[in-house]
Order: sequence, then structure tokens, then C-alpha cells
Amino acid sequence: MYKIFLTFILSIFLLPYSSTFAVEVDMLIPPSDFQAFDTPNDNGKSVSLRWPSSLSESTEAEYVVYASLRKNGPFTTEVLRINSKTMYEEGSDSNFHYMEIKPGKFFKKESDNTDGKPSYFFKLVMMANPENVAVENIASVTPKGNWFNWKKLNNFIILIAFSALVLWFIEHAKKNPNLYLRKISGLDAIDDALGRATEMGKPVLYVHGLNGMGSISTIAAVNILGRIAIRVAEYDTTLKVSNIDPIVLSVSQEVVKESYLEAGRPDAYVEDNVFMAASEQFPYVAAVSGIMIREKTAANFFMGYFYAESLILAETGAATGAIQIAATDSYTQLPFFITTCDYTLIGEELYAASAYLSREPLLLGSLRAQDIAKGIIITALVLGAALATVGIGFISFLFKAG
Amino acid sequence: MDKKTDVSILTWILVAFCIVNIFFLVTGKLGFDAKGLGIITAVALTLAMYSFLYKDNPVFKIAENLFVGVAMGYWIIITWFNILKPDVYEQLIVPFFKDTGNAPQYIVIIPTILGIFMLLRFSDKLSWLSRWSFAFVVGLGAGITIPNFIHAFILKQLTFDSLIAGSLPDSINNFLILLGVVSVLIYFFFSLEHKGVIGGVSRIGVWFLMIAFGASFGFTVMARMSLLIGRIQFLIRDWLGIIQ
Amino acid sequence: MNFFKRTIPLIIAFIMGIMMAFQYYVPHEASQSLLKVVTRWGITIAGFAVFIGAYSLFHLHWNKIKRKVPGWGYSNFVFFGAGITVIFGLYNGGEFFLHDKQEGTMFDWMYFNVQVPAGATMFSILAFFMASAAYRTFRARTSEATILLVAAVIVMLGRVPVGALIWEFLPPIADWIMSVPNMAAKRGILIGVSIGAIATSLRIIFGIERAYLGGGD
Amino acid sequence: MERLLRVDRRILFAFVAAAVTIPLLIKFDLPVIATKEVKGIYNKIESLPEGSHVLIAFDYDPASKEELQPMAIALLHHCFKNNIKVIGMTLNPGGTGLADSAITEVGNEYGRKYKEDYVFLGYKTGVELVMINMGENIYSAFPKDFKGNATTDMPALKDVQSLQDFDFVVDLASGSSIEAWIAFGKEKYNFDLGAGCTAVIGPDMYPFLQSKQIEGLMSGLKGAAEYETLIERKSSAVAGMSPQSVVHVLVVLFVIFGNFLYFMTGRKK
Repeated sequence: MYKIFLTFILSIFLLPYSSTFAVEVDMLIPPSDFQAFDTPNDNGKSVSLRWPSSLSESTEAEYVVYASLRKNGPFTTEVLRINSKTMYEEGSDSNFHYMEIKPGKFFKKESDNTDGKPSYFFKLVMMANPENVAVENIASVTPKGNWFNWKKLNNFIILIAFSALVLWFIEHAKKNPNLYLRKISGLDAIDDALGRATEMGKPVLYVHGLNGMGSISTIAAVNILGRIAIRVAEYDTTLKVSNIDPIVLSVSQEVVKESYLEAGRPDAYVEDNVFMAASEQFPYVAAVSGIMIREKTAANFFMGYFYAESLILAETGAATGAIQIAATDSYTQLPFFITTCDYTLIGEELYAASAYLSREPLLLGSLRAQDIAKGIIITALVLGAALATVGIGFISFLFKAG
Repeated sequence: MDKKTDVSILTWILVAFCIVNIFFLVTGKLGFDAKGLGIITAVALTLAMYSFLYKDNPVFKIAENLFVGVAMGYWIIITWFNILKPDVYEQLIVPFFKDTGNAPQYIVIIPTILGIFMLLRFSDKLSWLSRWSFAFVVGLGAGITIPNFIHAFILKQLTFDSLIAGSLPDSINNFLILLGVVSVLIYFFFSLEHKGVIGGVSRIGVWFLMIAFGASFGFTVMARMSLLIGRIQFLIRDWLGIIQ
Repeated sequence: MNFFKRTIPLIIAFIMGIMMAFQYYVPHEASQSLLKVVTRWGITIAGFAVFIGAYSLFHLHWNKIKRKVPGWGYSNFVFFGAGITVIFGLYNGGEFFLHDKQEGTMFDWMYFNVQVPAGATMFSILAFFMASAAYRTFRARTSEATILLVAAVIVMLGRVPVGALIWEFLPPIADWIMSVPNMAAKRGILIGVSIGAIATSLRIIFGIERAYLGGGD
Repeated sequence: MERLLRVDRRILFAFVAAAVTIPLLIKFDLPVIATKEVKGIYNKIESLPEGSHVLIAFDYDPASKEELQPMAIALLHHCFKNNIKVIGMTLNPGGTGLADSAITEVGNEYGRKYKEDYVFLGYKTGVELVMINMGENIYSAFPKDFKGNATTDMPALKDVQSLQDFDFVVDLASGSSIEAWIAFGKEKYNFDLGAGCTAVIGPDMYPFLQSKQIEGLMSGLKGAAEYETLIERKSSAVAGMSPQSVVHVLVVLFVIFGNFLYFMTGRKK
């Protein structure tokens, strides 16, 4: 700070000299002040230069800044050359010029030799042509690194607050697993579809997406599978589950078996009904489509993450007249499910459905924390737009990305 | 009967394909060199892929499995030449045996060991070591994701535009954008029942979602058709030479 | 042993996560150096992932061949394709793999004449299914699906040159759909998905989400 | 009518094949008018002085070749024509061959020299880790180029230390790499970013256009065709626009006709 102060004092001393240049009208009037200071919130590589606008600025006149590692020069290294009508400081109403430069770039060799942090000296020159030159005084600065980027303060607060929310609600959900979640209407549709399959005496087909157990969509899909399996066991229908991933296959077998046990029908569980259809995308499509056509499945469920195959699967199912319900968070495939299926759970509804059914504290708590974050964003958006309409930019200041 | 027709269709297509290519080779339209034979191979694979349209068949399955294998082989070799060779082999191992002017970069040992640990995932006894590597990479990814996502996808995406803009259409658009973002967020809000005002707004959210999905739908149709156009261009330009 | 198998990975993930998240707010040079070193390591570790992919693929097809499951014969072509490509790649046009990669070798030929045409054709098959689904199954069965299809038709026609010939206002309407309602909905989705991703990252850092560690103890 | 609904798929397939092939054979030109999204990229490159550095990330593989390769070639023509130094890279292992061939062929066409006027850095994995590493120091991420040359002191990379020093970065993506380039590249290291992508993900990019996180967007073959029109070098993408138009009309007719039949037969389920 004291350095800025020093330059300021210095500039007052030098002011009389600069004003002598201004005697003639067509002479350039250099800016009345010139400051160099360490750029805040940076890694210590850049310095900021700032000076008030001169009265004689024009599109012909240029500002040139020379730098040196010594106070007495020589000032031969040009570090900046701008049109005098450009680079105004934001919000200064064209009264100040401001820019950040990285002097290390220009003194690569020299600064390597100096121990510690070098000091840089800058000379500001205003010129319109080689003859018409006005010199402002010299400013110096030692750049240094900072330990916190204050422009990112709001980001940091969001990080801390959201972490606290997530952790707290997961703990809360552990104690209180009946955390309220709105009913997902797609879940009723599942029961209807199962009921119809029972009436028709045709099997139910559950189709896994292509992702492995590492994906949240698959975990959610397996949770829903458990619930479907219980119902199927109660209704005494056949459930076929097609897989593409060997690990998902073994997890699904486990889940279906447990569900049958829970429904009191362990005898009805047939391991071969939870099977590996294929290991690549298109053979998977061909195999699953084949099952739909041959067995005339009454209800098809597509759950998990799907890629381009979604279209062919859903189309084949629709052509066989099955009731189809899809749930996926792969947004690029959703349009095809919506137009070919009877009911589609969109994006996050898949996770919500799985949390709703499994009552897993991890899922419930996290979902609640995310809801609160969304609530804050919604409020901010509505309030911010309303305030902006009447000309108050307070909310946009709070959420400014630094 | 079905199988018989299929086999005869396949035979006829094969015969036609051979005749056309032999004709091209004899007339010199395709050279009997790496390039000419390359085009014939590429055409054969392209047609084999399209045979799926008739039905799932052995020719398609062979082509697909071959493709999967070649792609994996390519990935392995490219990883060697682009990552493992320059970043591990040349920095850590070569300097031991040859004077390259650089000392061996011992620091590379750490990621190399973690990389090798990762492969122990398939061992019965030592698979737990792979968890260390996964923990490193996943933890690193999670750590850098949080602040960067808050910045780029939340703070930067929140716009607080005045609802009274320069012109009437702009004002309406600003309002619609606000309404769209808010209503979609409310649709994905699970802690309140969708009744009353919330229900109404979430209903609007559904409409916005449907328009957006319609746009995606249109663009996806466009994408798939473009791929087909490209392949047909390849067939009739590079192979048959009908168009330039 | 549990300490090495479970606790240490959780500690590593926690330390890495916290350190890298906080690093973002520290502009100091020391923090930048840390970021540089850690990401450099990450790239090298990720490079080894190719072998995980290769193992899974080969293991799967090897099992198919060993157990003679229906269609096992096709699995041989996976090994054939991969084997030949790897051999050509290692042979490297006579220079072998310890030298720099050569241009115009058989390895490149395999890429341009097998992988490129097969890969490029694969998804173009969908063009046909898209059209047949348009005819047979894309139905305006609900009001939602109706809105979707109407928007899709406008965008499909408005985005190709013929749109302006059909009706001069089609392209501007399509552009408006893209940049206002589509944009707004996609932004809503983006914000929701990002919050979800941040929550998942937090759960990983705090050791609540452990799926990435795989099963077992 | 029932029978019309149950028409064999393969007849519909034949319609599609005809709708694509016939317009390619009987050439007719349709006017391709550039949208403001594509102009955003064109104008940015046009505004760069000679000798500027443009980084092109070829983040796609053969599966998206037909959409993205024409785009890449048009972009490369524009850069080489304006004497801009091109630095190529890829985050997709399957994209290396395509990227290398595109950059070399177009470079040769303009007589540009490898290592001096352009360079292909090759493939690295780890997506956001690569971006951040390049943002800190590009020579740390890519010590060698694709051909095995050391990158330090390479004339094409003179004055480039990190991502920040690029005058423009364009990501050509078939996956989610644009989002990654925004979050871990552009927003972290402050450079101008343009995006080209398959049409499938095109609509998802509009929030970033509106928030000015990307300067411009080319989506799909149509985006490539617009770019070809802007640089006045019409090639396969423009040629593809007439079949594209015809086949879109066909699909729209299918949707309308299919729904008409559906409602006429009493929407039975």
C-alpha cells in the first residue's frame, strides 16, 4: 500500500513538470497521476496499472508503458501500447484507465537471476507522433502472490453452505427416514402396467440401460427393479430382466431373488429369467427386440442410462402393443421415450423414484439438500429479475461470478 | 424357407459385390494397391453394417465384432504412443540407459505405481490396492468439480435480466426465459406436492421441457440423417465414382 | 487389513477432494504448482485405464468362447481384430514400438479402412429406424407428446434450407424455439444436473458414496 | 388403413435410402444461409491477425465423422487461409487418425509447414485434468507432439505458455467435452471458446450461447454447411444439404401421416 502512496506523493511533485508541457494547446497533456500496484487475488505474476484519463485523449494519441528492473532505467522495454481512447476502468465512467500486465514475460532472463521477488518500475508515455510526446512519472511495484481470491468469496460460501446442507440432511434422514417426498406419478403407472400384464397372462420385460453399476442411473434402476419384482411375485406373473453388464446382471439376480423372498414366493424365482442378453450395443438391441416380438411381452420397462439404442427398443415395444414405461436421465434419448412410451420418468425423477421406493437416507437427504439449493436459486432468480426491473442490481451482485 | 431365401440373397449380394470390384480393379478405376483395396474393405464393412437393416445376421455380427476388436487395438496402441511412451517410458526409463540430457524424472514413479495398482482390480488378492488409485482419481475429480461447476454452471448461468428491455419482443423473451428456467426447476422439485400454484408452474415447466425435447428430437433426426448422407456420399463418390 | 482396504482409500479421496476444492480459491503460485503436479499425475494414471477396458472386453469374449455360449464364434473376431491391430501397431512400419510412431503404416490402414467406415456406419443405421419410428410409433398420444412433436416438426423443417421455401417464417420460428423456450428448459436442466453433480462429489469426498470402490469389504 | 399402419419396415427403409441417394445424384442447390451462431465462430477467426494461435480440439471419433470431419476441414481451411497457426489435439483416442489426416491434408494444400505453422499434439486422456494441466502449462500436458517431436521451442507454439495464450480455442465434440472445456478451461483460464458439435447435443449448448460462455456454435452437418458457405468453399457438407432437406420432409410426412392413421383408426391401444 505504501508504494501506491509513495507514487501518489511523487506524482504530486512531478505535476508542475507535466503541466509545463500543457502550455501549448496542441501539446499533449499527460495524465495527472500514474499508479502501479500488485494485482489483488492473483498468483503474484501480474501487476495492475491505473491512471486518470488525460484531457487530450484522442484516437490518434497512444499510451505507451515502458518497464525496467531499475529505478533509474533505462526504460527501453515496451510492455504496453494502447489507443488512448481504450481500456477504461470498469465502472469509472471513462475517468480512469486500468489494465493488468505480466511483467515477468518481458524480463524472463533477468528476473530468474534476481533473488526473491523483483520490483518493477514503469514509465507512462503519451504520444501522438514521434515529436509529440508527453511523459508521466515513474511508478514502481513488487508483485506478490495472494492466499485467497476474494472475487470467489460467494462461490466459497456456496461450497461451504451446500456441503453443510448435504451432510446435515443425510444425517437427518438417517434418524427420520420418512422425510417427505412428493409422489412420483410414474410409479402408479408401473402398478397399472403390472396389473394389465397379469390379466393378459403375458410376461413383463425389464430392460437395463447400458451403464455399469458405477452409474447413479443404474443404481436407481436396480432400486426400482426390486420394487417391481415384489409386485410381480405377488401377482404371480413372469418377470424377465435383460442385462448388458455382467456385474449389473449379478446384482439384479440378487435383488430379484430377495424380492421374491420378501413377497413370500421364493419358489417362483427362476434364475434364467434374469439374463445377459448381449455384450455390445446393437446385438443387445437385436436380442431384446427378439424377446419382445417372440414372447409378446405385455409390459416393458426401460430403466437406467440409454444411448442411441433407445429408439429401436421403444419402437419395437410399441409395435408389439405392450404398455411401456421408461425412466432415464439421458436427456438426449428422452424425446424418443416420450413419444413411444405410455409413461416416462424424466431425468431426476428417476433418482427421486428410487429414493421414494428405497427410503435410503443417503438418497433422501441428498435429494432434500438439492431441493433447498434449487429453492434458493428459484427465489434468487425471481427476486433478482424483479429488482433488476426496477433498477436494483443487488441480487446480481451477490451471485456475480468472480 | 426363410433361411433359404436369406442365404440366396446373401450369395447374390456377395457375387454382385465381387463382380463390381473386379470390374473396378481391372479397368483401373480402383488401383490394386493399399488405397484401392482399402476402399474395397471399407465398402465391404459399410455394407455389412447396413445388412442389419434386413435383419440381425452373421455378416453384421462379424463386422461388428471385428470393429470392436480393431477399435480396442487402436486405443491400446494410441495410448502407448501418446501417453505411456512420452510420459512414463521416456521420462523415467530411457534416461537410465541412454544419455538424453535429462535426469530420470523420479516423480513419475508415483502416478506409474498408482496406474499399475489400478490394474490390480482384476487380481483376487490385491484388488484392494486398486482402490487407492481410484480414490486418488475420483477424489481429485470430485474436488475440482465442485468449485468449477458452481462458477461455470450455476453462477454464470444465473441471469437477472430486467423484464422491461429495449423492445417489447425482448421483454417478452426475457420473461419467458425466466419463467422457463424457474418452472423447469420447480418441476424437478420433490419436497413439495405439485398442487395449487406449484402444480400450475410445474405444469408450465412440463411444456417448456416438451418444447426443448422437441428441439432435441429434431436435431437428433438431423444428426442421424447426416451420418447416412455421409456414408452414401462415400459409397457413390469414393467407391462407385458416380458423383464428384 | 480393513484399514488398508477401506479406510486408506476413503482418506485419500477425502484429502484429495478437500485439497483440490480449496485449491480453487487460492491464487498463490504454490497452489498452482500443486494443481499442475496433481493433474499431471492424474493424466498418467488415467492412461493406464485403457488396460482395464481391454481386460474387461477380452475377459468377456474369452468367457464366451470358453463356455461356448450361443454365438461364441463371433467373439473370435474381436481377438482377431484387436490382435492384428496391436501387432501392426507394435511393428510400427518396421521401426518397432520403442521408436516414434510412423506414418502410413498398416496400423493406420486398419484404422482408416476398418475402424472408420464401420464406426461411421454404425449410427447411421439409426437414420432408417428413425424414419420407420416416425411412421409407426411417434404418436401424439398425450398433450405433452403433441407439443413435443409440433416443436420437432418446426425445428426439423426450419433448420434445413428447404424450410424457408415451404414458409418463409419457419426458420425464424425455429431459431426462436431454440434460443428461448429450448434455452430456458435446458438451462433449468443444466442447473439441476449441476447441483446433482456437486452433491455427488460432496458425498464422494465425505466417504458417504462408496460405489466407486467396488463391492466387497 | 390398418394395413397401411402395418407396412413392412423395410419398405420405409427403402424410402429413406431413395430420399438420400436421389438428391445426391440429381444435384440441385438450395441456398444455405449462415445463422448467427455459426457466424460467431467465423467472425472471431476472421478478426484474428496473421500469426495468431488457434487451438482445435478434435474430441470426436469415427462414429461422428460424417458430421464433424467436414466441420473440422472447413475450419482448418479458414485458419490456414488466414495464415493462422493451428494447434490440434484430441481427448478421444479414436479421433487421433481423423484429426491428424485432416490437419495434415489441409495444411499441405496451403503449403504450410509442420512444426512451424501447425502442429498436432496428439491424444491425452483424463479430460478435465488435461484441460487444467494445459491451463497451467501446455508443455507439461504435451511434452511431445503426435509424431514424437519435443514441443518446447517449437516455432508453431512460440509465445504460447498455457491455454490463456491462445487467441481462440475451438472444441469439436461428439460427447460432453464442450461442457468440460467451459467449466475447466474457458472459465478457469479465460480464453475465447467456440464450439462445434454433433446435432444431437446441439440444442443443449444454447444456454452457453446465451450466457456468452461460447462465442459461437456449429451443430451438425448443417453447421458445417453454413461454415463452408461463409468461407466460400462449398464441399461435401453443402452437397449434403439437399438430401438433408428431402429426408427431413419425408420424416415430417411420415409423422403426419402416421398420426393421421392413428387418429383415424380410433387411437386404439
